Amino acid sequence: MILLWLIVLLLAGGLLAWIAQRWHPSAPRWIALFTVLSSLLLTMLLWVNDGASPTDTAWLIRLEQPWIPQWGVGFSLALDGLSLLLLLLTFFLGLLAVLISWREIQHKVGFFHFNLLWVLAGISGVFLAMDLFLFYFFWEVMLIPMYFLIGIWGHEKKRYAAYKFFLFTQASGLLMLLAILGLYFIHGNQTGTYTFNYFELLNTTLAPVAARWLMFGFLAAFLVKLPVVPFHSWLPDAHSQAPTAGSVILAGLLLKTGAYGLLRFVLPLFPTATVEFAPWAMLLGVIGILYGAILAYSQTDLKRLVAYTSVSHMGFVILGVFAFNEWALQGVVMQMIAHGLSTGALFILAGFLYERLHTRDMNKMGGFWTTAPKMGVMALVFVMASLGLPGLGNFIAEFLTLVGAWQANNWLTVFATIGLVLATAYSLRIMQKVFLERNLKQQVLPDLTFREMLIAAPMVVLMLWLGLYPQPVLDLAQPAIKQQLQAYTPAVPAVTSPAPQTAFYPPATDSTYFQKMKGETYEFK
Amino acid sequence: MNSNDFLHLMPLLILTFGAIINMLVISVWRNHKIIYVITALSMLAAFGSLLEQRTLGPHHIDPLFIIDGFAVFYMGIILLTALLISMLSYAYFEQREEQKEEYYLLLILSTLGACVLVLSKHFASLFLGLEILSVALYALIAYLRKRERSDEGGIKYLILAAFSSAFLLFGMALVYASAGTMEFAAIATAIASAGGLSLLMLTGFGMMIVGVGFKLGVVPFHMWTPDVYEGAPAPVTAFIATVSKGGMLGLLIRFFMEVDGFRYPALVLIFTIIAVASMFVGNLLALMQRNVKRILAYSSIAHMGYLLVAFLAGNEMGVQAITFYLVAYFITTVGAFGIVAMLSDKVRDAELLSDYKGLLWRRPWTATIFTAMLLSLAGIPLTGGFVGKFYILAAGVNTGLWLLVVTLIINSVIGLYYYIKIIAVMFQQPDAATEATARLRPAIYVASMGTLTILALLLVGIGIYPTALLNLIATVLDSYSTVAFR
Amino acid sequence: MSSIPMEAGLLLAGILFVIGMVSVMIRRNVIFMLISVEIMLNAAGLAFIVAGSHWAQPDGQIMFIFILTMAAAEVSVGLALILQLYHHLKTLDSDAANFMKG
Amino acid sequence: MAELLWLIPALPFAGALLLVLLGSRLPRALVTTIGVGSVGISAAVTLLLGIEYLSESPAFYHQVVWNWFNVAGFSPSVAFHLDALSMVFIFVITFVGFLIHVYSTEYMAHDPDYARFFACMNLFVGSMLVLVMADNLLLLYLGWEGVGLCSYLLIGFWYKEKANGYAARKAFIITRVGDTAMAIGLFMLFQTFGTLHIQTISTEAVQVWDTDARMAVIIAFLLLGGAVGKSGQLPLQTWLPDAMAGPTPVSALIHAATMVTAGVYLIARMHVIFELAPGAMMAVAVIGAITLLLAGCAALTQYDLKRVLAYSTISQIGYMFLALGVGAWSAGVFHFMIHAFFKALLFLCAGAIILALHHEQDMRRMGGLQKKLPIVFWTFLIGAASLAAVPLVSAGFYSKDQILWLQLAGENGNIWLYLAGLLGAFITSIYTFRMVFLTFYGESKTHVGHQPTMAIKLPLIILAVLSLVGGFIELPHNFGHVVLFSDFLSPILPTISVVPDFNRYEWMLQLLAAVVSLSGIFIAYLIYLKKPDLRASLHRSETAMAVHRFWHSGWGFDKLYDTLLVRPYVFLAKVNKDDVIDSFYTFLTRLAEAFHDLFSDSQTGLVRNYVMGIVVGAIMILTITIFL
Repeated sequence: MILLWLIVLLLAGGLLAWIAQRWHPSAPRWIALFTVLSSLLLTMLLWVNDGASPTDTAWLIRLEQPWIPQWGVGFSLALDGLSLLLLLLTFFLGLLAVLISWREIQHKVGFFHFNLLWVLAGISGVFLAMDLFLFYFFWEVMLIPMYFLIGIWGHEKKRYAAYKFFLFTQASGLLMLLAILGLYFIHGNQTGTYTFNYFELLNTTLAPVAARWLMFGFLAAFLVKLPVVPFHSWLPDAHSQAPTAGSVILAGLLLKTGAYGLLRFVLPLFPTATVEFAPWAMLLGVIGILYGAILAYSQTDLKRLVAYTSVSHMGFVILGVFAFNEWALQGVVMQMIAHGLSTGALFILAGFLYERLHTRDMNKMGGFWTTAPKMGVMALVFVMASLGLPGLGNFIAEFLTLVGAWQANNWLTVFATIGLVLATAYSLRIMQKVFLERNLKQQVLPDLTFREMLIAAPMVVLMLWLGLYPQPVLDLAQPAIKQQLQAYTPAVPAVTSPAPQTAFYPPATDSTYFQKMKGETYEFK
Repeated sequence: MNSNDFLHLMPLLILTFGAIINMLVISVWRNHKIIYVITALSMLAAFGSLLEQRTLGPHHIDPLFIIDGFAVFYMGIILLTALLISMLSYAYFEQREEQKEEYYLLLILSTLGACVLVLSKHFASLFLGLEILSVALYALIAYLRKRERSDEGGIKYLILAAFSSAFLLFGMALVYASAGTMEFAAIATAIASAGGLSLLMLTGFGMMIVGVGFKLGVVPFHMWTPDVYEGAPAPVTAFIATVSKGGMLGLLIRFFMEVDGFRYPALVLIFTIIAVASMFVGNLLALMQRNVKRILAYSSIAHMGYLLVAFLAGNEMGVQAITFYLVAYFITTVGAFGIVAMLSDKVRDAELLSDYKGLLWRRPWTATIFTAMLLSLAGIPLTGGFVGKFYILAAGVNTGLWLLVVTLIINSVIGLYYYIKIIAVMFQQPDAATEATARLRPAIYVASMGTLTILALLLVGIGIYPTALLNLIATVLDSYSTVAFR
Repeated sequence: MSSIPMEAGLLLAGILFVIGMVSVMIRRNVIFMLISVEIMLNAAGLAFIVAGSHWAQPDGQIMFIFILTMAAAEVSVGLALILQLYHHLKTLDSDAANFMKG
Repeated sequence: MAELLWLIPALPFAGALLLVLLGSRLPRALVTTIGVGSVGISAAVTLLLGIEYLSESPAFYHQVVWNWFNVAGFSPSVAFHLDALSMVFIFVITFVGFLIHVYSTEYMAHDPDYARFFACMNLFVGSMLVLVMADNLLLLYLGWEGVGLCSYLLIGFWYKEKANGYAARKAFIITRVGDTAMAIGLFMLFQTFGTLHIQTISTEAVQVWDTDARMAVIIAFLLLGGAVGKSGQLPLQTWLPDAMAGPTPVSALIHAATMVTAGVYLIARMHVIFELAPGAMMAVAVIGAITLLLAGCAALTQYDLKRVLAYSTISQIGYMFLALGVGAWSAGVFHFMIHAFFKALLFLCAGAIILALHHEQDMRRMGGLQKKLPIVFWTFLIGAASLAAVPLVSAGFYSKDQILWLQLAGENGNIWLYLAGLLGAFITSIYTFRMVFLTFYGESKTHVGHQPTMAIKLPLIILAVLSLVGGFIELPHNFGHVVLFSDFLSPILPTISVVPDFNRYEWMLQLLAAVVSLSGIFIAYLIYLKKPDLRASLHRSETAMAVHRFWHSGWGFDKLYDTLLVRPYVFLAKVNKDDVIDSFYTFLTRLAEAFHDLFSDSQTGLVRNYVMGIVVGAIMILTITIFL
């Protein structure tokens, strides 16, 4: 039931925020802040209570309510580690989104926060829905407020960007709807029970051809959302035109819904078809990595550059998803979170700069380290995260993904790895153009304010945490991933098992080995 | 004709009486309010009489009429829509100095015509219903005599409608000539005995399709739609878009189901072509259009195309899908034109996109309702339009009409563009010039606003919890439908 | 009566119908258009009568009467509209009435 | 004591963290204390540990600080592994590092970004320590990239100069190329062993693979790629000379003493793999040989003092590779240590000079500093002697001689490699003393401003001493035969077996080496001091100048890569700035609009045409009905 309340809370908060504008101009901000904060706390509570207790099934909470019985549509929500992680991410970024809008958004404050909260509600719905009709429902619901966010509070080309975003996602979404219906009827004709329930549909046996087409239907939606080259061209416009909060949510969350869809639906629903398609998918991923990186390198609009980096980073996601092994999928999950943070952070940075300079053009920047060292340090961390420096979350993500991908396909992995070099190129370009060199225009650039530090600092801390001790996250995701992979454990050969001697390594049994080697181990005190 | 028959025909009778009373009252004392009240009451009464018909079984009044669940349901939605439209019309005409009263007379009559259409199971009743509907419409369209656009629309509609009904008649004649009867069921049996369609019969059907297609405003008989929509007063436009099309669609379904036209590839092919063409042409025409009424006209063409997809599914699910979609579509269309009507002033209707600039900030609530309506037309969740479209898609997928389904999808994307274009205009910054258009008298404003609010709530209601409506449709249609499903 | 085959009658009706149709297409004067439509309607009526006589039923003629009355009603409304149109445009050329297009 | 293993890297990190968080607010004195102190303490800890290690002499100390992560059996931990090899490295890192930190307190004294400098330096020391103490390759990779970052930050320390920024980027990107290869190597290692724990791999590699196993060779080459990138060896050496854009202490610490030798460490660390891949071994040796020659020649022609040193560093690391390549592991490591001493010394002296001459780096505007900066002169001379391997007195002689000797005496030695090394030695001594003569002799050209104080002198003297006596812990057979160092390393690194009864020739080779080095010095003396006209004649001859230019540009590698890689990439990027794929979608919209225009033209508003439309429709329908 709590899951339902999460969503309802956000929806209600949104409405309230809209109305509240009449009472006081900044009332909506506080309401939004409170709402998101409380849902964040609620989710953390979930983690503490249920996340800790390992159950035999991966599902922590489930909620089943009849909705449209005639069609076998149920209002069924369920929470597993994956959803929980993504919810945490959602609300964390949501919180930041509210905070960064504090100064940036000055007109139609109420309506803005209404949209913001409804987007969050839609996204959380997507992460929780376990009924395909409901899933599609939320999938669409999250678009409209996002459309408003871009279209009303965006930058100069906002309407174009908003259209593009809406049309792309809508088109792909409808294809998914077709696939859902197809699945629904096939399952219905097989079993006689017509239902959209995820768990029911999981055990549908599909003819290869049907499976392939249905999978493409689902892929259409997810690959566009992810996005994968060549379906990415909505993203740079949407990201660069949206207000900062919008960009953060787009990059941090909306893209993740695509990745989530792949993990949650495509993998378990079409085990055979995906295996056939895997090489192509991985190829797409690699193309995305390289193509995005190249495009990112050439951009002069800071937000556009960051947008293309997301294209590049999301390439790792699809690469990993279609490697079908735990390393890769753990990497993907890490990537979803780490990228959500790092790219969100970069967009926030761009927002800070835009607030001060009213431009996103990097040629008009430079030498800001002198005037704003704090911002410089933050930027450095964010940039390093995006080029995958070890010690920060993205490294774990990318390394695991690549390790996993390597088991599946060597050459593609090699090319993906080359992406890291290109990533270095474009990431350092940001530092160079914005913070290094001389501040020729003599722009006065006040350093980060307290509020801004409040936004930036937690991200840095989280990135470091993810980079140095990701185990909690991995543990949380692990059962979910195992479950998504069930169908594949035979399908994909395991890594060439290490020679038996390695049995004595993990650390627990180190000592024997070290005795043998006349070595001395010391416990960390 | 026994009392039972009269009981079953009660709605029609009530409407007729309503019309007559209107005439009498007008002749003694012209008063907008009173006439309006009479109209509303008669429609309510007619609807009320339906309610207790729900319980009675299907009833044949040979040879002309049949009252079954299908008929009752369609009459129901037609009457309710007409009622809503009359409410909007009151607000609309109150601020215009024309002779308002006859309008309601005509409104009732055309409603009557539509009802007759959905009841009829015989060419004669079909023809009568159709003509009652049409002739009243000619006048309604051209009702605002001061506007030349209005009667330009009237003329165009008159000539074209007469022209197409000539086709319809000739077609009926041919069918009659080859079948020897004008009763649907009998025709079906005749075809069955003849074992297939004779050329004469086919030609007849073909020509009838022209007539029907014209009323539905599907490609290639759609060309009148934009001009008439634009010319007619907003409420009348709403009426054309809903009641007249709905009535015709009801008839089409009944006739086709009776004669089981789906067995004949030629007919299926024709309708498929029409459906695909309507979707594409309608949406593409609307794409860059800057006149809201015309946009809605073109989108209505496309929507008829969508409906035909479900129609071509040709099974129970299809009919239910159509019915559901029709309900959503009625609500949406009435709502949309209601908004247009409300924003219109004495001189002209608010039909240019520029009239809507910044509406979201000038009149948030109105704009929100309009947004809801547009999103419903676009088939976005939280609105009835989504469920309707979903249902149609389901029907299509179920029968495996992949071509049509994919076309539908492509088109709903194209369609999305111009719907959100209107929305985008609404949330632009209002420029000082288009500040608050002439306000209505508060009472009326509240009245029409209330109506619209109810519509919006209904729309969202069936969008979020369609179960109730689905049940209703299922029970009413299935329980004692004589519409023969394959 | 029965010496004349139904097909002939229908053919005649058809020819009438086509004449009406074509003249609607080529005429620009609204009144003439209206007249041509009437011709088409009557062609339909004729077809009904022929069919009715072929099946030896009254229905055809009944339909014809319906058609007549309907046509009358239509013409009356139509003329009213045409008057108004003339009042506005000072012409009966249907092409003049194209404020609305696109 | 060994429980404090983790302190060694932790302290510099802590220092860095402190300085980052509140560096700008702290008074300089405190910054100095934190910056220098942290490294100092970890040096002290290292010392204590070292003593204990020597006394106990276990195979190694091992400490798991925490388990980094664990995914499906892939569980690298943040754990430190200290054996003789790491011991050598952490000694150099902490002590030389400490000295350089001390030195920096004066060198950077007047820099506005004092705190930032020390923050980066500490961060570097920490990462470098992690690199050499990591017990698994992933953690090693962390350190590896970490030092890369610091090198980026410090090269670009004076970020206002555009050039510095680009030099920094160049360094980072080129090393990242190597790292990529290394990363792939790690994937393969993981695929084979299911772990990246170095000891496990080392023990199992021999069981899993037999010599020359394909996997092993590939992996060895990939690791070599990483090493080459970091250590500025061919073909990825181009970044190192530019890296001199950083402050001189940085050059001394990162680009001479420690980071650039990470490659040496990696190869030595993974020697098991390399021994299984003779091909890769050979490659290491050959790369080393070629690099040391090319870099030596380049060094001959530089005018910028620091660039000379940079090229000489490349070339000296070439020697280390040469040693590793023939399996003379301990010799390589030994040369690393000695090189760290004298190269750091040279750089620091250079720094002192540069500081004295108001950031003048061009040797042509130096000269006659012998009198003006006596300490610097003497220390520099010692360093130079060691670099030029002046016989008997200098540590460099012993370390380099060992390498050369093993080229012949080692079981897979090779006459050509030996000759290359010898030639290299010759060139080395020439350019070394070219520096000495140009800088300290002749008439002075620039006024000397700042005189070095204690903070500079002390490190110089200490390092000078080390580069004199450092050699005596490892002496050849024929005099003394001290093998402290190789014994120390023997449990970790296999000792190279010398071809029997070859020893009797050793003294000849030593003589040869001595002659070569001295003659090099003499030539330098002739050209740059005694007979200026010789130099003039060289300048006159066209070919000589052409060669000079070519070498000056570092054998034109920069140009090559620029035309082959950089330009095409940038071009590609710029051409496709606004995304061709997007144009496809724009085309779709255009199409839709075109159709819209088409249809909307059909809406003429004329009744006739509408009638026509209906008729056309009717005809279509009728044709279908009739013909189907």
